[in-house]
Amino acid sequence: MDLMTIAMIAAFAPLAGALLAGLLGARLGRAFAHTVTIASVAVSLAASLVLLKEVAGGSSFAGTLFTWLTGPGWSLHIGFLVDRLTVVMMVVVTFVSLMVHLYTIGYMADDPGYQRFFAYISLFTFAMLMLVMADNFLQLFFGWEAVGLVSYLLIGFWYTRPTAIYANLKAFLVNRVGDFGFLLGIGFVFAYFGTLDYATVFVKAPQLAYTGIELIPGDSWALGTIICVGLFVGAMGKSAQFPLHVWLPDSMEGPTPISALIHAATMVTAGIFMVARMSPLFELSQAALSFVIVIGAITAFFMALVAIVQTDIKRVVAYSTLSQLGYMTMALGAAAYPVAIFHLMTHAFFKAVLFLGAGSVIIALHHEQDMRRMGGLRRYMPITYATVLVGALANAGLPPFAGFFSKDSILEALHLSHTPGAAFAYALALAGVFVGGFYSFRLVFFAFHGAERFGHGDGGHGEAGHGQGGHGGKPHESPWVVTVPLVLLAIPSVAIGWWAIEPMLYGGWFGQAIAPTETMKEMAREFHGPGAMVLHAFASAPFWLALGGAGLAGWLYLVRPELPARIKAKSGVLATILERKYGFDDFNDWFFAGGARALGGGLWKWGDRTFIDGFMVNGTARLVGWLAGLARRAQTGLVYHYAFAMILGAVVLVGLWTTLPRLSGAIAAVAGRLGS
Amino acid sequence: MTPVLADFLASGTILLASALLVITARNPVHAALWLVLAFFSASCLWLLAYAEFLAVALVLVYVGAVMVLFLFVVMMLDINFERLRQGMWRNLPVALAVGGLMALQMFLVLGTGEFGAGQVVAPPAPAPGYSNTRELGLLLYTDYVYPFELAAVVLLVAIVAAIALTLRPRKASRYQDPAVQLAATKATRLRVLKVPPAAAPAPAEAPPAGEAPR
Amino acid sequence: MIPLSWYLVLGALLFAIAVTGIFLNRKNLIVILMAVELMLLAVNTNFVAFAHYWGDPAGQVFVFFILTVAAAESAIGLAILVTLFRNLRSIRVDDLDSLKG
Amino acid sequence: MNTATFSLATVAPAIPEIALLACVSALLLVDLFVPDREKHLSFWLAIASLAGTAVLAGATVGNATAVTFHGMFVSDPMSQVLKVAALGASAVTLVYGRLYLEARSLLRGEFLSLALFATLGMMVMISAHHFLTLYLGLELLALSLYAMVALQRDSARATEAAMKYFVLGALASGMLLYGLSMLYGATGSLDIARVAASLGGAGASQTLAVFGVVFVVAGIAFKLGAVPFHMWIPDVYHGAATPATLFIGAAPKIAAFAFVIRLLAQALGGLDHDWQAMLALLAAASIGLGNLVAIAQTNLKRMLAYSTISHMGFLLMGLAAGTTNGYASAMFYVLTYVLMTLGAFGMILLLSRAGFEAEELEDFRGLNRKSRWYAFVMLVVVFSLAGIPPAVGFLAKLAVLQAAFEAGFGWLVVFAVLMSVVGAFYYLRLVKLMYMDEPAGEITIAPRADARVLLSANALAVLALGIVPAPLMDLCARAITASL
Amino acid sequence: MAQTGLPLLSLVTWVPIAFGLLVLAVADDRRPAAARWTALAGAVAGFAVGLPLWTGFSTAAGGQMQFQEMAPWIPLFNVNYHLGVDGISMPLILLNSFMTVLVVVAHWEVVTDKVGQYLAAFLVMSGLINGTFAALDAVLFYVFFEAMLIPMFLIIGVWGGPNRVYAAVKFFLYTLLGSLLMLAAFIYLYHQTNGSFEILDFHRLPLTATAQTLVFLAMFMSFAVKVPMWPVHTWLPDAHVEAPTGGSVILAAITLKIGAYGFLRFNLPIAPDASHALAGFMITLSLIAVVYIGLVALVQGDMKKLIAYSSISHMGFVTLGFFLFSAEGVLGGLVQMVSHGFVSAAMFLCVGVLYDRVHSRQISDYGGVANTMPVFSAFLVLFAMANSGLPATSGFVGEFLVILAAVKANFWLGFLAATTLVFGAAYTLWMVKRVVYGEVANPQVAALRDVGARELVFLVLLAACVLAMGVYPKPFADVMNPTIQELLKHVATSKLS
Repeated sequence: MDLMTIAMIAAFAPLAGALLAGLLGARLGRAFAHTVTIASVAVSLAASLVLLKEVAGGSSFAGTLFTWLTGPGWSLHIGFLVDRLTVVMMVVVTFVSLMVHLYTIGYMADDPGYQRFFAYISLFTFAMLMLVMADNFLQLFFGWEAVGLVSYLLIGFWYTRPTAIYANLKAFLVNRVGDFGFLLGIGFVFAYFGTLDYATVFVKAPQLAYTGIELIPGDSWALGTIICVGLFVGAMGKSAQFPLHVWLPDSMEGPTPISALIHAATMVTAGIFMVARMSPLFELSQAALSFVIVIGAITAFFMALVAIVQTDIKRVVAYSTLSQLGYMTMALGAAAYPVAIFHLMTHAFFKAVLFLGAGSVIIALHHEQDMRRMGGLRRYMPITYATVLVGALANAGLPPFAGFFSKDSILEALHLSHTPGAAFAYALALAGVFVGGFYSFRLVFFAFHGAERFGHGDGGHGEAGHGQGGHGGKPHESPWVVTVPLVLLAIPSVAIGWWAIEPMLYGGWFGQAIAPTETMKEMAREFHGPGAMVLHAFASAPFWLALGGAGLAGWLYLVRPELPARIKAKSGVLATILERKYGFDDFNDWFFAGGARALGGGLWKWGDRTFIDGFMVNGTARLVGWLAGLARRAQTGLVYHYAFAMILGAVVLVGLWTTLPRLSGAIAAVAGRLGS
Repeated sequence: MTPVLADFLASGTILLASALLVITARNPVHAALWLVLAFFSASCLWLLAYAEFLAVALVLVYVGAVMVLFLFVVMMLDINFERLRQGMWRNLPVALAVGGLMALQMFLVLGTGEFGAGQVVAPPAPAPGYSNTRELGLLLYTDYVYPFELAAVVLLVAIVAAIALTLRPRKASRYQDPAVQLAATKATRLRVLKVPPAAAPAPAEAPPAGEAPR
Repeated sequence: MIPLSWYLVLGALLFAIAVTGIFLNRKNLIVILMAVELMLLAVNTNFVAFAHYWGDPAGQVFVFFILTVAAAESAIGLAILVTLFRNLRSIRVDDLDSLKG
Repeated sequence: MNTATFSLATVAPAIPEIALLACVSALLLVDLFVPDREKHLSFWLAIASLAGTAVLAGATVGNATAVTFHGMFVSDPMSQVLKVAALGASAVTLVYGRLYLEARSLLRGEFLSLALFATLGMMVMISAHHFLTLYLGLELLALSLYAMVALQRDSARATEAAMKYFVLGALASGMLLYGLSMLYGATGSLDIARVAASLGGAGASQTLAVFGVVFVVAGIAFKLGAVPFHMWIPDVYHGAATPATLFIGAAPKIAAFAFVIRLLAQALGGLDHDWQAMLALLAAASIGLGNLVAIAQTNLKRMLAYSTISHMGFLLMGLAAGTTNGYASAMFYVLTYVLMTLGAFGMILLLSRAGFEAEELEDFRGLNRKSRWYAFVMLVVVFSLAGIPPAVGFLAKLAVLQAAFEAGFGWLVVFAVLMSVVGAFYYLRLVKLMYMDEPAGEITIAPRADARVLLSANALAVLALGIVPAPLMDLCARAITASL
Repeated sequence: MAQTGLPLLSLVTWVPIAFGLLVLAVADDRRPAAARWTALAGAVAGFAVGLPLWTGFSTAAGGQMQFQEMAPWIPLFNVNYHLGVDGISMPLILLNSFMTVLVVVAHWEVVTDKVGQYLAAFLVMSGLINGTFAALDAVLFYVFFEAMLIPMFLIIGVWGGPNRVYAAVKFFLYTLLGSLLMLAAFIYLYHQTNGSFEILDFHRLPLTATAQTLVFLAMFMSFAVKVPMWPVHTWLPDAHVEAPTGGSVILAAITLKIGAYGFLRFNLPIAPDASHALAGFMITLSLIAVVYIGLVALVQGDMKKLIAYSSISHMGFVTLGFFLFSAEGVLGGLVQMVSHGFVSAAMFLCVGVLYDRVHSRQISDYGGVANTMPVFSAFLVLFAMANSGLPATSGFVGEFLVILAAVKANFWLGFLAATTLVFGAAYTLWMVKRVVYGEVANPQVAALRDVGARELVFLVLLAACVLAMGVYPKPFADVMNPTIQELLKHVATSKLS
């Protein structure tokens, strides 16, 4: 089999699975649905691994599947670009996806929408693969929107819940705002490069990137900057960067497996992947990179802060995801693209672990998500506990877990970067490490340690009421379909960093797939192997900050559990700000949603109905009617009026045709005489 | 001032004055009589233009027939003249304005130089022995025979229309129909009634003979 | 001699008086019919004058036909008037207003 | 001014007229002896007269132009076609109106003979070649029509209408005659050919001629019903018995068209510059006012009357063009307009019955429920009147608009087009009533098969002519070209 | 030039009309089955005779008219029965014939009053629309263009909702006003060409700048109303709300396209300089349609009104694309036309499905439909996504190309155009949210039954079209491209001098 065929198998197997499960699932049953989708994703994983092996051997390739559309001088294709960047993403996506498929069997066991769910996540896998395997912007955008669609469908999976359908609409719309910029960026690419193929664009980019464009007359911008900012706005939407992050926490309304798959491991990282993919372009615009790094920094730190005050276990993880995405973005901004991808990969694993672990807890507690009703679970759910702990350690960036390597590299990159704004980012990133350590362990301690607070609530928030509902009985460890994926994911969460950092970051793994940068070269000079890195970590600030955060969490939630409430009461405004998530949701609801509705309502009422219909259209009709009535009254029925009209008509005609010409002739004659 | 000119001016003045009186007269009978005067003066004017036949015909046809018809109708209709007189002068300003404007415009066209004395040369008086009537007669029955026939049709239409519109059999009035009277037989006139011996109601009267069946 | 324009002006004035009469008079239909006759008289005067000045008897023949038609017209007009009077018991012009708008 | 010679050759072109006159005389006589219950004999005699005359007239179609009766009478291709159309329209009118007339005891010799006289008047007008015959034909037609309206003599409405018609008609014919007298003064002739010839040369009479033209145009405008000489139309249409309305609304338009062609195009062709602009002005006023006031009507006959006014505006547009093309399109317009008018009033007559006049718009409410076919018939006619393709009304409008544009009346074209939108509204209202409302009361379709079949054929003709207009258009174009 | 023995264009025009008349003939309101099956046969036959147009179409012929038919019609005015298609009109003919089939299927158990007349009106209209697209003679075009109003007027007015008469009259008069001005322009052009009504002669006719501007504006009035462009759009929501489902489908899917088609067939080639001069004006109106109407759509409580406004907004994209004068823009506009045909038809049919069951179009009367009608909801979501321009659906292709073209022309044009990504999604999905998702809102929703086989037929067909065109639009573009090339070349050449 040639690479193209394998790539096609990798991409389309999940689609086939999704179609089979979606169209026939209802008839052929649950087992059929999960079997066929899991098989398809497994095939896809296998194919991805084959590709990984091939590509590792040095044979990356790009191939056109079919021509989508042609025009004069241009054509748009659907095709695959499989290089080392792609295969990393493919493997991550298919692997996590497979785990989530397995996990879902347990998690969704009693859900009536079981088959639908499998169809969706397989479809998602397909879309995500199309995204990462794209060799052109068109297909990228297709994948981009398709994952957004599935995300929309999955967030609203429990469509009877008002919060879920609110969240999915919100997610879609916020993403659309991002896509707005993204599409404009693509539009600029097409306008100036005349093609959407990566290869051509990258080749031409150096010549065209500095073309000046006057967006506002008199103010010239470099083409490269415009394109990159546009594309990055798209990434901000998809990867939930400030201020387009608002949808991600709400997306936790979806079932937990998709929180893990889509809203942690894969889809949200599409933006990161995209920027890395576009690194040859971004390299040409310092301004864009500055923008990226600042946005990333803000996201990383401020979203981490919000995670501190969350009590919903999934929301904690969600805000942690936001923060981690901010880290990746910073890495991108620092021109350390491989580092970003590296963190993306490690994060995919450990965040999947955290989510799936949270999910495991949630089902164990019959869909209880509030951490205030948990506690002491480690005794009942040892495997879950262990894996979550691993995830938390990785999340906090403690060595030698995977997260450590990637996060530390990011900090290193920020430190070394020459991108304007890097210093600001570095400061926030360091602060974020502390907060990261804190919230990660707050979760662990809050949920798994301390007093057992479950079992005596009056129903819960979140997913309560779904499934068999009901409380009572001690929680117990989840079935193997849940725990096995946890364990399988925990393994790379522990080890992948150690194993992969050297080849990925410094071994030239990405080759030409990602533009080589100064930052990477400098980092390579500083790097002396993973072991040295771990050793060095103990002497560096981030480690101690993370540890400090974890320690503070332990102190507050294990030693002095009554303190958080008091601190919260004391901190007043600050806590409120954090609990209100800086007021973004309120502002968006009020300004954008409300504003658009008010504006639309106003335009409709005053523009369409009052002005156009009322005044112009019906007004004209009324005017005509009024004139008609008026003219009608002239028909008095009295014969002398009729005669009068006739005579007047005759007089006017006589006047116009005989008197006036004579008069004007006479006047002209008189005037002529006066003139002479 | 030649006699002809004096004649013209006098007749013209009378004509216009009587015309004004026609349209302003309160009593239609007076109006009709003023109209007669107008026709007479017009007839005089026509004579000045050597249109003897027409002048005579105007008097005969109009004064003799049409005006009589008018008067006949005026008299025949039971018109409330009091009501007819009301509110006559309210419209005078508008009427004067439009009528005056019309007259002025016409005057501008007709009264100015183009048709003045110097412009159009009047033909000489016809030779002695010339008969206007004879000339018209010759024309009517040769060149104008088709219009002549048409005029006959027009008059026929007027007859048909006038009869159809105004002739109505009056059920109330009784008149004799000689044809019916002559056709009378015993059967139609005589009916033998068997009078019952008892006191019966008076028998219905026989239909009156001679009454038109219509 | 009498200039042609005098005849024409006379005809014009007569015509103007006649048409004014048609809408000045708002009460009596018969007078309207009379005004029509005056109007035709004006026309006839024109024809006679032109016939005289052009030395062409055709104008006089036309007048002859106008007189004929006018007579027929009067007959029909008066017949209609009589019918109308029978229906309305009035010949006031103002009473003819059931058809309007 | 010579001796009269009456050979058959001189009267041959006028055989249709002579035949019709003979028929109407016969009808007057025969009717005296037909008892009231057998009046359908008179009716069929009248129809036979019209049909027979139409056949005779049809036989002349295609003959070369022949002038006879000392230049009084002309038979040219245009007159041949128009006569057939006028005769046909009169006959169809009588067929449509038969039941209505019967139910109101109007189907008597008087009505029929007046109708035939009126038709004769039309034929005389159509064939006139002299101001005198033109005038006599006009009066023959007009007097017959006054009488026909008044013939429903127990109806106050009808007599009122007749009186108004008469007074205004007399005024208009006075104006016309005044104009003719001026033209006579200007040219010294009453013969159309000689008037045209003498107008060719310029002279002092130019002013007089223009002065005369104004009055002639006023008279013409009255006949056609152009604003501001239109006031009689709504009241007469409304007041007269519907068959009389139809009689006034259909065939005389053909005669009026011929009248305009004879007077303006043939006699006064030299002054076209002046009367073109006058007609354009009248056309604009008619199209504007007719369409506007029609909106405010609730009576169908009145609405159609105002619609007539606007249609006459369109006709005037074609005439105002002053070109062969314009006359041809106006001729096409008038012929198709008569066809549509017959259809529209035919429907009113179809739905009328003893004691019930289906003349209010409301009377058509829900017609589609009662009879899909007759609703469709009316639909076709109404959309044709509104000028919506594929009915013939559109092509007729297109032709006149096109001709008017060619003559430089672009502003008029745009104005006419805009007012057509206003016009469409009231036609739509009728369609709405027929199709979108439920019937309010009983709808009866009483007339006999002849009227029904004829009406259906009428509507189909409206549609068919819209799809295959070429033969009739060519006929008009050839007739006009050959006659001018 | 591709020619087959059969007069295909005449067939696609007259076969549906003939069947329409046949339906009228066999119609019997008490036993509507005959009318229904006849109508279905007619619709299918109409579509079948149209198919050879696609297969026989030659893409190598450039902008040439194909399948031409020519016969004198009114020789006096040199009006010809001249038919022909190019890459612009041919797909629209097929789209129309296809939609007719769907409409006939969709009416089946729904319309019970005057079935024969209803179906006949649709078939006749289908033929007339095909004629409009195929006509190459201006008068012929106008005749088809206007004649179409009659059946549409009746469809809205007779089978519509409570305010149907107002809507029908408004529709009719609005359209008539525009088209009559166009007629005046035709007459002007007829004289300029010295007596030809051939559209292709109009194309070649040199015109002064003023003349071009006037002609452009006259035709603009006609086509802008039809498209409809802001501010002459208000007839559309009214007409849609009141029209029966089939009427809405044809109205949205086809008749709006005639306006846009008119711009391509008339305005651009006849008045290229005026088109360039007025491009700013056109683009402004188009963008107002996109943004303003997008916002207005957001607040609609009536589903059909919402989709109607969405149609206006989408058609704004079409005109925007046309007046950018680039291959991408025009192609995008054309693809958007076809796509919008599918999508809007689908949306209206979906609303129709709901309306047939609940007899309400108010969004507030629904909620949680997904619970009782899962299959239907899946389709609705799919079509909603297509309406929001999601890639892999047909809705994306046109929007994408137009945005590309707009960005190419000017960033801010692209910027405003791209707002549709947000607005389009917002109003469509917000509706979906309120209708499909949530708890079962009321007993009526609880009593809903899912789509039946008949409804599935058209939903599946449309879904297939929407997806096929989204995934592989190249065949459409290949048909259109040569014509667009010719057109742009023509438009780029000034007629002045």
